[in-house]
Amino acid sequence: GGQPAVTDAPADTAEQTQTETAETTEAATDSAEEKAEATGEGKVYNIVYLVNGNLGDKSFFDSAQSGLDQLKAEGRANVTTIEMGGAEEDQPRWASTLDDVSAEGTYDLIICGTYQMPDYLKETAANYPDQKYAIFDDDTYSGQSPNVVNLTYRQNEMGYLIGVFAANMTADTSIDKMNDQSNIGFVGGVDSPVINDFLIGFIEGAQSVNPDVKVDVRYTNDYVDTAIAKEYGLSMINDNNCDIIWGVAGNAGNGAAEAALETGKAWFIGVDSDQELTFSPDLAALTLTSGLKNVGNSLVWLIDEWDAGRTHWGTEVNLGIAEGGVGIVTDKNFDKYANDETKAAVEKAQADILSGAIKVDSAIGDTSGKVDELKKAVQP
Amino acid sequence: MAEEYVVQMKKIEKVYSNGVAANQGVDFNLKLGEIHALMGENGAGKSTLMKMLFGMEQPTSGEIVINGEPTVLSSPSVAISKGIGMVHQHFMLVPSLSVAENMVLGMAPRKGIFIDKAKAIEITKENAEKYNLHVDPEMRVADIPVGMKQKVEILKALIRGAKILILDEPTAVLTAQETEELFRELTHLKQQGYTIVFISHKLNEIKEITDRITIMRNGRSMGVYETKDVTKEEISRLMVGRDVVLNVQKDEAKPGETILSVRDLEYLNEWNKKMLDKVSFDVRKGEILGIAGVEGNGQKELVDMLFGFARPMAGTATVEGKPIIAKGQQEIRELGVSLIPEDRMLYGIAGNATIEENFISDRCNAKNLNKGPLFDMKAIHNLSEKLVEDYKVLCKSPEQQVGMLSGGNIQKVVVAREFSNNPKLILANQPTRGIDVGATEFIRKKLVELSRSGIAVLLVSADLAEVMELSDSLIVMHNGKIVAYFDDTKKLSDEEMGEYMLGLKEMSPEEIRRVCHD
Amino acid sequence: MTKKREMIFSIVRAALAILISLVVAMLLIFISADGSSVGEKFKMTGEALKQLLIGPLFRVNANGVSFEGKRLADILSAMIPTIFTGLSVCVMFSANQFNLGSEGGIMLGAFVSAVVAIYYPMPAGLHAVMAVVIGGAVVALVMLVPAILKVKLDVSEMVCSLMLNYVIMYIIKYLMNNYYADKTKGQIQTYPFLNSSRIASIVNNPVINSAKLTWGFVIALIAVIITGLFMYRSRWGYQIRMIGINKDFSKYSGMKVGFIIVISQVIGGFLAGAGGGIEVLGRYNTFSWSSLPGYGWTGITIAILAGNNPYYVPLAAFFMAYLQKGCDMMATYANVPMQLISIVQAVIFLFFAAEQFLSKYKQSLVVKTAQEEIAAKAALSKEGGAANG
Amino acid sequence: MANLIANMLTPEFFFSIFRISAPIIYATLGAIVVEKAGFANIGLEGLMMFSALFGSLISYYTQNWFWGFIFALFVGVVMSLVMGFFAFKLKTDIILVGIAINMMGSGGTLFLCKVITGITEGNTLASTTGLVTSKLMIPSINIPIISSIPFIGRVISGHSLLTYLAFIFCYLTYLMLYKTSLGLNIRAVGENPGAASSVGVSVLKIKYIAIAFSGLMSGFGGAFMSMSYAQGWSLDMVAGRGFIALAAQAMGGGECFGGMLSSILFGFAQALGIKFSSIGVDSNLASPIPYAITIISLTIFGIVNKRKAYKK
Ligand SMILES: Nc1ncnc2c1ncn2[C@@H]1O[C@H](COP(=O)(O)OP(=O)(O)OP(=O)(O)O)[C@@H](O)[C@H]1O
Ligand SMILES: Nc1ncnc2c1ncn2[C@@H]1O[C@H](COP(=O)(O)OP(=O)(O)OP(=O)(O)O)[C@@H](O)[C@H]1O
Ligand SMILES: [Mg+2]
Ligand SMILES: [Mg+2]
Repeated sequence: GGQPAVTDAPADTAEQTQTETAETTEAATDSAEEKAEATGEGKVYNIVYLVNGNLGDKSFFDSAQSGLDQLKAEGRANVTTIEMGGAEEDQPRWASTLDDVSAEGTYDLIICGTYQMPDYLKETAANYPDQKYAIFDDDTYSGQSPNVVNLTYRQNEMGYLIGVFAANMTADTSIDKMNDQSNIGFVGGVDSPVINDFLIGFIEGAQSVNPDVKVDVRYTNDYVDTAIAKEYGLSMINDNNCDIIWGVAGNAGNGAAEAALETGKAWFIGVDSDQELTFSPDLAALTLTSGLKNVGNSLVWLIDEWDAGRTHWGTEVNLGIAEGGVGIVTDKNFDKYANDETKAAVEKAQADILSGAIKVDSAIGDTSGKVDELKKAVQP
Repeated sequence: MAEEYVVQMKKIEKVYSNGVAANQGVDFNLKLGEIHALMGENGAGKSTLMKMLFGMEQPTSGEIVINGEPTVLSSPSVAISKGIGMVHQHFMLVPSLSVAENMVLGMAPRKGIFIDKAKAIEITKENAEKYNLHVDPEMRVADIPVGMKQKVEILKALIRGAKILILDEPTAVLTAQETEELFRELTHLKQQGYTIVFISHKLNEIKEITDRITIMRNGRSMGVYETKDVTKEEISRLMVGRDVVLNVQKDEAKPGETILSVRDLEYLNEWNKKMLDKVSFDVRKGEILGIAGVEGNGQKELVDMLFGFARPMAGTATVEGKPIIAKGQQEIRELGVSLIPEDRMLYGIAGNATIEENFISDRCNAKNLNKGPLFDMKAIHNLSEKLVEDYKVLCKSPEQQVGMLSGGNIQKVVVAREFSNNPKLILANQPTRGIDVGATEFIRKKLVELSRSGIAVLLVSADLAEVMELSDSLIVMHNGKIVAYFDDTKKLSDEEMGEYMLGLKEMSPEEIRRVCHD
Repeated sequence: MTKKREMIFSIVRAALAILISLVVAMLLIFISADGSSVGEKFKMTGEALKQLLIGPLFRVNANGVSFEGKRLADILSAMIPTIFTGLSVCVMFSANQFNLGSEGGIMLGAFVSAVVAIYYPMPAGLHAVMAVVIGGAVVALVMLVPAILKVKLDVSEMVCSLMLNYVIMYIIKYLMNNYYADKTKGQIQTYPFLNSSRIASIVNNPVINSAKLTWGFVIALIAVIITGLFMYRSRWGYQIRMIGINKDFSKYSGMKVGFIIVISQVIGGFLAGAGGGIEVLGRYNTFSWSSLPGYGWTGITIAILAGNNPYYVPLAAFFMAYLQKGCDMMATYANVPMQLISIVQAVIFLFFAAEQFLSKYKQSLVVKTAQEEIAAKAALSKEGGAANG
Repeated sequence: MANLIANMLTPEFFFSIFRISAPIIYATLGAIVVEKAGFANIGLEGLMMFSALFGSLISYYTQNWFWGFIFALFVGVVMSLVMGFFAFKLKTDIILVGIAINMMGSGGTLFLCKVITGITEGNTLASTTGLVTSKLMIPSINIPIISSIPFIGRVISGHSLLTYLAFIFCYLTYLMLYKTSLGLNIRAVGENPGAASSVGVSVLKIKYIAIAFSGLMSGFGGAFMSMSYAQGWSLDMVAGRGFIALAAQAMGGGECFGGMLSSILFGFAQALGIKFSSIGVDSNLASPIPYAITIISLTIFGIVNKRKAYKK
């Protein structure tokens, strides 16, 4: 559809299956017996969700949980959530918990996520061939385990939309707080491919609007030090005249919003979930929009598919704008502050991505140093 | 009968948490206005008994009656409120604070919410005047001499209104003059109705000043005596359980070649005071050279210098011709120098280690104790068992922690180690300070024995009787200078020595130069 | 106290300490359990308790209780890094050096070993050994910084090593980002280790394999013995301990105090670093730590529980790992939130390490023993006297 | 480079130094006082986490920053007394107690936050950022006359109330330590507990007071973190400041004034790191600057002290 996919579920359509990588589709053709067991409306799935971190990140862990909560509320699944902690010291536990729940043998589906899990999952999945797994936000071993489905999201596309939006907004000095320079900021959690995937889209999107746009990029180096994120935000605003900052640093990112609030000279953009809804009123008031990564929806979709007898084991399902896997919030402040031109630009970008007219670069798997070059090029 | 006692301790038992039964059914009474001696060998349980009277330790069983009232002394503040004050065997002062601050600690006068420093100084001065114990209220305690520290301790107790004063070995660190002064003051206090417990190992002092004696042995009371009714020998026998030889027998020294040679040592301390002033002397094989002098006249600095703990501004020192100035302790030890340090708790032992581990600290690299990369445990066990036996260290086993031994036995451990490593030169700094007659006798005998076997000994002691008795020849230090040299100690009188020690008399440089045998 | 009484006391004390902390823990679990009725809450709490206590070794479910080798393997494997950091801390704390650098040390050792394992091909076996040794050696060198600053300039080793941890962490992150990261991966991780550098599992069973109970565990136990011998049977270790007890005494005894202090921290660094290498080469395929791993702090806890005695380190490490596993089991099977676990753990080892806990009871035992001894002695001397007379 | 220097010569830069230093100063004062009393509190980090959480929660429930602030202090003190109970009464190793409190301060606060918000808000929250608004933050203060001085006004005026209090507390703590009998007792207990107890000073009581003081300071520091620096509490938000305080204590020679200067040095280094990142320097290189500076300055102080000693 032409409309930005916002919070609506990722689609009731079978189109998604088309996005599966061709070479792995055969893996989906399971034995007839299994299929019979897998199909059928009304089945209540036993699902366990392993969080290799803590819930409450207001980001993809929470997003996944909200999808599962929805399934639970609809009576379609029993959901057990196990938080395993996100520290280095917790890593051995990720593997052993994964093993433990697999050995239990009572779950229809085991869900985990992030680029930190694939190694463990690959090994465990091989040990328990009858157990089904889903891993989101990771494509490391896509297609290599016949009982695992990889769900990935094209955050670079989402970044692109945010970039287009931000570059348009900062140019519109009629809006409160917007200065006459085209400087925007990006506070990332750590300098890693996933975070840079957001960034690369963000920069390319912004450049598509204004080739001279400057993007001030900082990393907090962890996802917890809100105070440092705030210092970075303040420095972006005071030193480099940024009037819009996109926070992609988990909880720490909120520090940037606080910097905007404190100085009264900048706006904030949220990430992963609609942060206008989770912030306190005064922070929400200066949050222009949020980039969405709809992990929860994708999980609901997976179960829908299962119900419909379509399984994707052994494949990667890559969810972009078209599939509603990622998106941008377009109501509330977006609607209130963006002028028609901006709205049109975002809509056009979205359409172009959908039609394939625009191909957004990705930082994941990029070994050419493109990200660093881009960063240097837009350094204010 | 109960009325005449200000303090009654009945059937006191004390078992420390490490299982040592330090007191076993001790009875102890104090009459109003007496000076009461508490005597006993090291580890007999004197300090323990007194700590319970001061509320620092709690008896395991038994009863304490103060002024006729059974009392539980749960903490020192309770004891203080009952008019009990204690001067501890080891200083209980805060070095970085001033004398006045130490004095008013816990009861500081205030102006608003702040301490009234002026008032504190005033209080200190007033009391110093009143009790005739002169201290400098504004000096840091770290900077004052030991004698003054002891006075501060006594004043601390008096200021808090103590009527019963416990003095745990107060004279161990005092000079003869200071002791005299203290005794005058104690007598004065006694006349004013103060009751005093006096702990000391020095029989002369006990005879001189106390009215009654309680003697302890092995955690039990051996009875209470009127001081005038018992002789020194009887006291010793009661304490030790056998006769004690109070004078050491020694043969004529036959000095050999020079081992330690010191020339023109000079040293300024942190406050630029000259602590050593062109000190020169020789110590020869087979002789004991004593250094007499009032404490604080450079003896400590001299020993520090000779064992590598400080560097002189000028001068040389050699052992058998090899320089030892600015060398590390290891190199000095390798030259055959041993040291009995003045402060045994600080330097002499590692308290939490076993006796055995303390024996091998200076020879842990020795070939005969090591087998490849590891210790030869059998050799070490043998060594320590031998040392425990030879030096009569009273312990359950060599595996026991040293810190749990009594003072005298700790000193024996130190002495055993330092005497048994084949030294050529022994630096003995206050070797018998604060230890009982039995242990003292033993250590002195050993020292003489070693010197007669051809070892050079430099003996530093504040105990005049000790230096005069043990030394073959003797130098006197005053203000960092050698002021006298005697090549024969037999003809010396205490009075003459006193004059040199106080700096009233000084020999000519030529006479002093005789101590350099080159 | 007699040996027997001492042992009985230790056992009673440990049991009571654990009991109290369990009660506290269960109270917290009870409060936070989201059952609707009190009965339901009780049931959940009981379930949690069961998982905490026997879950680490047994699978408890509707079918009954069955031993799980895999879980035991998990526990043993979790002990590998903490035994190393525990030993590292033991050595340094024994010299009275409060060096907290095991935390940065294990991360640096892991990183260096990983680099060797990826970029410097060597024959199998030798490769792992070299990687681990080089990892340890580099950390040993780095520990020279706090050690020498302490000895030469009297700079607090605690503060210096604490700061060094952060410096190490950021530098590793910088190097990873800019030089070593496999850019085709979503998280920052290195390329995979060469097969020749992997440390093999002890048991060859695919399920237990995933516990990563590698030969590293055996190496850890050997390290315990070597460190124990070193500390209690060698002149170096002896000097380290003496310096820890009384530095002035050691100097006076002729020990090279400064040198030994440096040595203790270098050895501590080596142990931490080697532990890091063994942990990553045994457990992972790539190096991907992006923050301090926390094993250093666990090591401190373990060293303190072990009273700085290397021989007790495996016991303390087992205790911590068992506790951790029990908590994991509660989280996995009893719906106890993972964050409660840090509270439960803290409470348990707080009580466990409390020295004065039950001191009155202990004192009464001490007194009893002393009185018995005195009585025995008295009887003996009486007998002796009678015989003589 | 020119950019960097230009960015550094702004009032905002100097302003930020004070802001960054403030929470560290509080924790440092806590570290100083316990050190004077003869032990180390490595649990400052955890204490600050607890105070940060409860300060922010209570300010939300009462809709009044003041009560939140008071409660933050209260929680800091109570938790530190619990530490004291284990360390002094049950004789658990004080380092271990510190580690335990830090463990609880990390996962435990998150647990509490979830449980409490679960009860009061109906859904469990993992941070309080969604609850607190700017009016629940500790207010900033514009100093009337000073604020109008061109450059200096913008550096000195407009800080949070707690930033000013941090500096005032440096002086108050100094007064407490050196001018009051409590301070005298604390120093005596730290230096020679035997001496203190022999004159009837209760060593136990003084130690409790000292650790409670460190709890109080952590309370200020924690309140600063969640009610002034950041808007609301979130997991691990203290991010090592409690440890940095231990460094600042040592660097400052254990004295209030020195501790304050060290904290400011640390603030300066961090502010500098932020400026470096503004010209595109890799944050992984900029982030360790404060830690490296601590080591370097400790080294320099070490050399200076050595020289001094040598001269003597
Ligand atoms: N705090 C303590 N813990 C354990 N044992 C102790 C303690 N204090 C003293 N002891 C032991 O109690 C016994 C009695 O010691 P105490 O200090 O009372 O002897 P003392 O008569 O004062 O000896 P000295 O003349 O050497 O001072 C000794 O064996 C000593 O080792
Ligand atoms: N700013 C400071 N920060 C920390 N400690 C200090 C500071 N100033 C002084 N001190 C220390 O405090 C102690 C007492 O200082 P104070 O200024 O009260 O001494 P004083 O004025 O010489 O005393 P008095 O009033 O008795 O003459 C000294 O040890 C000093 O080193
Ligand atoms: Mg603009
Ligand atoms: Mg005594």
